[in-house]
Amino acid sequence: MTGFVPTDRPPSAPARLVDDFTPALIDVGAHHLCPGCGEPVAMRSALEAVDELGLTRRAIAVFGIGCYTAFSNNLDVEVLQALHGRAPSVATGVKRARPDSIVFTVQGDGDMVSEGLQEVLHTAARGESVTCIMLNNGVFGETGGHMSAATVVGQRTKTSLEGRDPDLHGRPILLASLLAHVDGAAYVARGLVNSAGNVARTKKMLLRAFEAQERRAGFSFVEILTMCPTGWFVETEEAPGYLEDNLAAVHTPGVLKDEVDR
Amino acid sequence: MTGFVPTDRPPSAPARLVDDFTPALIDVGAHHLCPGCGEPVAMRSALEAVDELGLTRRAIAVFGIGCYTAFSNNLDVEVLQALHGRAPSVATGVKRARPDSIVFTVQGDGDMVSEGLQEVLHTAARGESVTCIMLNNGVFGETGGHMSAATVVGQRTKTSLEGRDPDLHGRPILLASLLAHVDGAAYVARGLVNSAGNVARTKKMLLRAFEAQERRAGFSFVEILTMCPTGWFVETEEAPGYLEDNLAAVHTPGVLKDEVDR
Amino acid sequence: MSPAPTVRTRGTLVIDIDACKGCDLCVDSCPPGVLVMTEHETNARGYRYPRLLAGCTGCQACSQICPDFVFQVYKYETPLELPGGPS
Amino acid sequence: MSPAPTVRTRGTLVIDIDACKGCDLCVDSCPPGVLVMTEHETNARGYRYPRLLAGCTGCQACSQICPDFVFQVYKYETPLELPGGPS
Amino acid sequence: MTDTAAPARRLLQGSEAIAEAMIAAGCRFFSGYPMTPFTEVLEHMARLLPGVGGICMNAESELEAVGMAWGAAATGTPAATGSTGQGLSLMQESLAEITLARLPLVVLDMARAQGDYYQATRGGGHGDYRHLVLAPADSAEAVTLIGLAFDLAERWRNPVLVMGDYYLAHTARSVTIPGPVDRAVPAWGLDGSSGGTGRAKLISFLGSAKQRDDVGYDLAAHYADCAAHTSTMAHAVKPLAEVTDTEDAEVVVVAFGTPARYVQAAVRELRSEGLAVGTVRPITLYPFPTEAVARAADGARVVAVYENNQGQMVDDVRLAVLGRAPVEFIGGLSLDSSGFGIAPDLDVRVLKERISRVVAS
Amino acid sequence: MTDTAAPARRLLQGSEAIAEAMIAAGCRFFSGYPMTPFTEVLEHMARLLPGVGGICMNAESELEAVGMAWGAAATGTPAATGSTGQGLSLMQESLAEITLARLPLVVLDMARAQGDYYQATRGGGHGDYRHLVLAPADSAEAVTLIGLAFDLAERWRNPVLVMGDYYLAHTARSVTIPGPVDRAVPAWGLDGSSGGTGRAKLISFLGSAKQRDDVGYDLAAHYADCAAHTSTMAHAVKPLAEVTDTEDAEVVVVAFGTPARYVQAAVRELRSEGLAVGTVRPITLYPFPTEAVARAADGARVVAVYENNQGQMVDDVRLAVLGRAPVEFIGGLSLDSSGFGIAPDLDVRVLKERISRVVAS
Amino acid sequence: MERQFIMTGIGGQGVQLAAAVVARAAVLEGREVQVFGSYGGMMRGGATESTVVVGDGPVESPPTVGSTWSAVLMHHEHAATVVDRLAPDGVVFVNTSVVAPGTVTAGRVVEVAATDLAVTIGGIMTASMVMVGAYGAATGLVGLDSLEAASRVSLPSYRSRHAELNDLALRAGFAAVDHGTFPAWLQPADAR
Amino acid sequence: MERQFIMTGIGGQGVQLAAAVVARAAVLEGREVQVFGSYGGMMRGGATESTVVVGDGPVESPPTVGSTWSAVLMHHEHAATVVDRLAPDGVVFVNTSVVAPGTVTAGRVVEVAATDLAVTIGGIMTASMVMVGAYGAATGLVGLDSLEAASRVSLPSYRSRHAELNDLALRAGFAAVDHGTFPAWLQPADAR
Ligand SMILES: Cc1ncc(C[n+]2csc(CCOP(=O)(O)OP(=O)(O)O)c2C)c(N)n1
Ligand SMILES: Cc1ncc(C[n+]2csc(CCOP(=O)(O)OP(=O)(O)O)c2C)c(N)n1
Ligand code: SF4
Ligand code: SF4
Ligand code: SF4
Ligand code: SF4
Ligand code: SF4
Ligand code: SF4
Ligand SMILES: [Mg+2]
Ligand SMILES: [Mg+2]
Repeated sequence: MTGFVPTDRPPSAPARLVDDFTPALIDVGAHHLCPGCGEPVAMRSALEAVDELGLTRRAIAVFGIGCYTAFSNNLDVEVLQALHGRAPSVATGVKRARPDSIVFTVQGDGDMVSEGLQEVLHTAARGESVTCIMLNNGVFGETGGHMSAATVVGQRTKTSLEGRDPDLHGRPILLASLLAHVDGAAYVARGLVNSAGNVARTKKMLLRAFEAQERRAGFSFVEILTMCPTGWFVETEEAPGYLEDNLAAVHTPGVLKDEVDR
Repeated sequence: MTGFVPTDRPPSAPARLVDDFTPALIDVGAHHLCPGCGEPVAMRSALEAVDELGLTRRAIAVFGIGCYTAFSNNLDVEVLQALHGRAPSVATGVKRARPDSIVFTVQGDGDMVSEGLQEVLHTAARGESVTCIMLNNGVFGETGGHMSAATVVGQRTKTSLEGRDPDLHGRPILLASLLAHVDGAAYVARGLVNSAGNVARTKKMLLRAFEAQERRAGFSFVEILTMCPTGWFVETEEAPGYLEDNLAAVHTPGVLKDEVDR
Repeated sequence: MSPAPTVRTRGTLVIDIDACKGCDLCVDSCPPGVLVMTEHETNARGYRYPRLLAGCTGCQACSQICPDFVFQVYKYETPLELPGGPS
Repeated sequence: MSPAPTVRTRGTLVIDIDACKGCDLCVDSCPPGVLVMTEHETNARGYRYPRLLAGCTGCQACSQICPDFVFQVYKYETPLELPGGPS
Repeated sequence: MTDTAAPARRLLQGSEAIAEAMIAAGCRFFSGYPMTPFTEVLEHMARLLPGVGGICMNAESELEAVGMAWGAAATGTPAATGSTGQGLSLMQESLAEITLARLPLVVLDMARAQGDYYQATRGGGHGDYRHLVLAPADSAEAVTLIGLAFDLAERWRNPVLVMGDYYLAHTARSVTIPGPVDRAVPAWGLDGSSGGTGRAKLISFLGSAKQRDDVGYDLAAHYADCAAHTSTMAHAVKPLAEVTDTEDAEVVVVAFGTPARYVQAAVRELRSEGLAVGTVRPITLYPFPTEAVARAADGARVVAVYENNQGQMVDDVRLAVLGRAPVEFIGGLSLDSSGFGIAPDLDVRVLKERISRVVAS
Repeated sequence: MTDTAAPARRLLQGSEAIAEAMIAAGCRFFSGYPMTPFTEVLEHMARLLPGVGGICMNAESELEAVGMAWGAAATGTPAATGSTGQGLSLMQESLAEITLARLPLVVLDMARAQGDYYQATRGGGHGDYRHLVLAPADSAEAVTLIGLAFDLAERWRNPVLVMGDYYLAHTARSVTIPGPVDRAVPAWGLDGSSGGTGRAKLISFLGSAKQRDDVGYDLAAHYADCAAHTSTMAHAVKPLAEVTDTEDAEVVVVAFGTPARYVQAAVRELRSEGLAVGTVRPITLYPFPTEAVARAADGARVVAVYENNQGQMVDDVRLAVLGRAPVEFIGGLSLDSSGFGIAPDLDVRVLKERISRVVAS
Repeated sequence: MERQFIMTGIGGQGVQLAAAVVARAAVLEGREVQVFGSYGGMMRGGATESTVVVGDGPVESPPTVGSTWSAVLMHHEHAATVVDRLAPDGVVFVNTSVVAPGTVTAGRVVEVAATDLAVTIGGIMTASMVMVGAYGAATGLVGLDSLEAASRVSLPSYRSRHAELNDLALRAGFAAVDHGTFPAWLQPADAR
Repeated sequence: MERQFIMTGIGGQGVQLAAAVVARAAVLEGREVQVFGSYGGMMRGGATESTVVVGDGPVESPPTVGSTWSAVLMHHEHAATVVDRLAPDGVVFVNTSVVAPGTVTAGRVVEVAATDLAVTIGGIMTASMVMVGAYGAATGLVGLDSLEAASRVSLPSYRSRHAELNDLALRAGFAAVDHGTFPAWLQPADAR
């Protein structure tokens, strides 16, 4: 055991706590998501952004249905649980009724690109002053790993066992790219959480998206590519690389549109 | 009455009939659409294209719900009536089950851009070998002239009496432009029927779209801007100009994508 | 009195007057401008309708734009010279 | 026997071993590579878990990437020199 | 038809009366997608709501309309949505789950005939949930029932459905719109302000237990609570019915909504011709006025049911009568070619004829 | 659990048995969107259909799934779709109109408990339409009823709903998959070939009259035809029920689906303990086996109804018994926290206890 | 007591507006009123019909009635179905500018050359208003003052310049027939 | 006649597979079989339970049973709810490598140190197979040949290299207990 630093108690030398176990605004740290899942990391970033901008007492999160839904009764911001695919309309109703609140949705790719594609596009076109956050793992994690409308060509899923075949299943919809072409959208960005650096970059996008909402610049959108080792049928430690080489190669990360200052 | 040529009977001098009353594949010429409506003109073009390509014995039209639905029981090609917004999925089912048929939808902007936006996008992404035809008058003609998701900024409708206000109602979705960014779409074009020349150009687009389907190049799409004097609250003779100056100024006509030969 | 001017007429129409809804689209789209709407006469359904002057080219612009399929268009095998023209 | 090498250590962790699900993400993301997974030892839920070597910088890479919120990260007010380093 | 002179009594079409009544009842959020004969209500709401600081959304589809209403309702804003029965079909998933999220909402079914009775009273969606259902027979009653609908929705945190039809929408009557009701923002409504308190609010159809309470989603408990709530509500809400001339009636005719007005007119004429006929008009369709029907049936030789559909409410009548008297269906779907719900059968002569046949049998 | 050795009898989970039975019954088009416990059927169909030249579509939503199935059905291809009751809520508009378009379609409701009884039997959508509804109690019966469903759908050009549940989906039994059925392409199916003949086919929920026939859309006539068809169908289709030990039964328990297996087990034990108990298990939920229930109720002191919901089929039982005996509801919604439909109440001891209480009362 | 009044014509004759004016006039006189209009679609020349029921208590009639106390026929096209429903002692007002005099034989007939009168006062589209003025005069169901007041509130604001023309029409109709020949009420509303 | 068999353990012990092997073996012997499995979610260490009912006619039991003729306990964690349901004369097989011997007192107990045996033959994950071999030997509910055949068809093709190990495990279990001590059937299936 020699060589290991004791980590079962706070340090005895004077030290400052810079990151605590349970992230800001998450009630209970323990959850049932799979080992290596990227969704808790993305959730953490979103909530840290709310916290850092001082929006805690105004924020209302509207959840879709997917694995991340496990967090919907586990936050210290207000939450409204919506149905699979329907969060953007529900968020619209909330925001219009309570224009001073900060409203954001948390949805997966199955939720937002498959079941509810139309909702997010209309909400963007309306220039609705809400922020939609999509956790994109290119798969229906919750139901056991089925192909979504965001699954990339060649990706193995339960419903594309030989890999997504463009001739049979078509090609993925690159939602952020599409939204960037919609007039009412003021901010559109795509991040990923497969490394600490990318987590930090993604957090910046989230901060900017909330800023867009604060300034009523229009609709704001952050897509976050997340690891789903279970749905991808890969080992947890291979998942960050798989994300980089497969999903991120098609759903290219970056800020696609920023008209917040316009 | 002097100066008028008699037009109550065929000419007595030798002459060739080049255009008959009721267009090809339309059973009964008389219909209840409003004076000056552009939809019958667009319908005519689509059916002439079917006829000219010799596809009559293979064509199946899938209708949405709007004013044009008046033609759904009036054609000499097979017709399947779908619900408002749902034609692309229904067309998908038809085409997959009968791959040798030529399947096209007829839908309005309310049908396709409002109620059923997601259907056409998914169908395009799947690269489905069907042709979707949208009659875009920027308004729900059938219900009496309400704003659709394609209504242009400033356009007066029953639900935007002062003209569509981007701050209140958002901005129009430019569907053809969006579809051109979807990978599975092989052919995307936008025509209009406000003049004989434009009718002819639009017909060419329709011919090319059916060719795309014939060659299994992928999804094909033709948007046709049509006059709706009733829903626009303008005189019939002003409608072609209104179309040009308002709708066509935003939904710009042209071929947006042609990967048929690829 | 000079002889009535004539105009070269390559085509002609049969017009199903009662099918017309008086929208004016044909008139505006006729390249030689040989269609004119009635002013007071209306058809059985109460609409004004178009009438044809000499000079039709048989181009089908009217029949292609007419929402109510009111026209039959003929092309003469040999163009006629009909009285009419600019008045 | 030369004195054990030391390594500059600016931060340290508290690890909630039983919360860990053994995914390895922290280990791969630690810039100085001072986290190592156990090989045979498992926690109460049957997962391997990470242990800390000297040299932590307190950068929070591990805590930001860990899906199970297993880490508390501390920064020493004055960096320590701890035995350890390349072995 | 608006009476801009605005006297106490105004001649308002049903659609407009409903809209005005909603505003008076405190409705401050409305969302919908056009579909005849619901369209007119939407148009009136779009015109009226901004004036009272409310929001009317021209949703892009019925699914989005119900989603928007859901969101607004969750903030505690008195909200409503609606469509025809066809549009409501698209809303069924949401309507079912909004009920389980315990949110108040008023839902208009401006139906095209009376074929949506099952959908309205049984819940066309999945699972066990019930909406309270009110069926006015004319615009004056619609005004009253709209007020009641908002009261009941608020009181029970449950959707309340108001079923109208084409005749109701398009018939103008002299009505009095009541004075405005002020509704307090309920404590459970979301506005963001409970964030960071350790007790941030949660509104969910999966239940409102939080993980920090060591319960997690306890679906079984939540569903059981909801079921108990439904049952309490169904027993507490007073069933309403209009009963005429049933004491000595040999034949009792049951009908609801506008068609009931035709039935009542036919029965009045038959009475004046000396026949012992009476009527029961259920006003609440859920809870169904079982007792009123049972009582009316008690002395009767036969109970006849008229509905403009193939026989749906007849189930509830049979369940009320429970064999006390034979129940005969004298309705049937009747529609003109517009499909909007104008019914050739809605003719006093036709109905007299059908009722007479039952009397004679 | 696949038995690749493929003997006559195979151990198949309900989901797989259903999928295999659909293939055998001639199903050549399937579309669906994942939702437990329907997901497994979809997975099996995706695996099996290509092998027989069929098409399985991973639709992007339930709305699109039902649309695709609609299109395929219109070509005369034996087609099916499905979901849980929740997903079916989204399909209600289409399911209602597909019925009016007179198309055959098999719809699976792999329900999460039994709360979708109303939705299934009354039609959760708008208007007057009915689906035939079959409710197997185990995978062996599911295999038979799937075959029957395709037969009935073809015969009546009407959707047929098969209601399963989590237990059915996840319980493996030794079953025999019947030999393949060959279904002729019906004459009405679209394939494009009638274009240009002057009699091009039209399939529409608005009726199939063509303008050239000088009828236009005659909605009234079309709806009347459909209503007549529904009624003919409802009378012609034989209601099915499994009846046990009712001749001398003082108490008759009515239950359907997998829960009925638990009820039957409980009743067997009670019988062996000397109690005069019998059961009726409706197999067709629409048409409901009214006569079988009425006959069983005739000598009984009380009729008890078990459903894993808050009481829905109990309506139909009451309508069948019509006062002959009191009808007591002994069910109630029971779910574990997964929400998938595993029910703590489905325990022979719990059920014996509830039935005994009715007997004693 | 309830009095039914059915007005029928073809699209474009202003039938719905005129019927609404009668209804509003009755409301102004404190009566309870019900109006149901139906139109034959968006094409010109389709049937248009409005059923007005006026009562001294809440109206019990359904939106459409099987039997009517009075009717106004603006055009012969769709008149038959209304004449059919006329009560035995019903009063029927016929626009003899369009419907040939003597065509209608049922009930008690009042003939008014309404379209001609309308043309005279300068607006062919006010024929229905003329008819309604005559109706008011002969039946007293509503008074002329009320009709004029109702006519004003019934016009959309952008059409208020038509108000004067309508008044002229109402008055012309009112003057064209004998007054109180077929009294609708035993006593006027304000005497109740 | 129906015989119930409940196997329980924690996730990762191969309980569902082993129960399926018993079920398939019974099918191979011409019996009617029903199997219902339930798992406690996706986390390791959750409860996992499988209920198998074998009959000589169509199985009448519902998917889960209130009372069982036999049980196999692989782990103590979730054993109590199964022991509760054991019929008075029920047979219970206990994996004494994990469950302390003597812990289970209900019914007729057969103790097998299955995990130890599994380690011996070279695969700790075959402990459930050992147990099932022992179960077959003691009850004759299914024979060893059927178990081996069933084991092979129950493995996904990409795992067929495990087949041999499983056979070893089945045989080790079969050899570890007395044969026919608690006969499931009056006579073997093939003698019916
Ligand atoms: C209407 C409806 N259809 C299907 C489902 C079942 N379902 C639950 S989550 C899910 C997919 C989730 O995928 P995604 O949104 O990508 O989230 P992830 O699980 O990957 O985080 C599905 C299909 C549902 N809940 N509702
Ligand atoms: C689900 C549903 N919602 C609403 C309607 C009512 N409706 C019929 S047509 C229509 C709009 C038609 O607009 P569009 O598609 O643009 O066609 P247009 O009439 O302009 O040709 C609407 C809202 C419907 N039929 N179905
Ligand atoms: S299935 Fe995928 S998304 Fe869901 S919890 Fe597991 S890893 Fe995360
Ligand atoms: S409303 Fe518009 S689209 Fe409809 S028929 Fe009239 S002009 Fe055409
Ligand atoms: S055919 Fe051409 S030239 Fe002749 S009338 Fe028509 S538009 Fe004019
Ligand atoms: S375009 Fe047709 S309908 Fe319009 S005026 Fe000309 S002939 Fe008449
Ligand atoms: S804080 Fe940084 S240096 Fe320290 S263990 Fe974590 S990742 Fe490594
Ligand atoms: S990232 Fe977290 S859960 Fe994963 S191994 Fe490290 S400490 Fe454990
Ligand atoms: Mg996902
Ligand atoms: Mg349109």
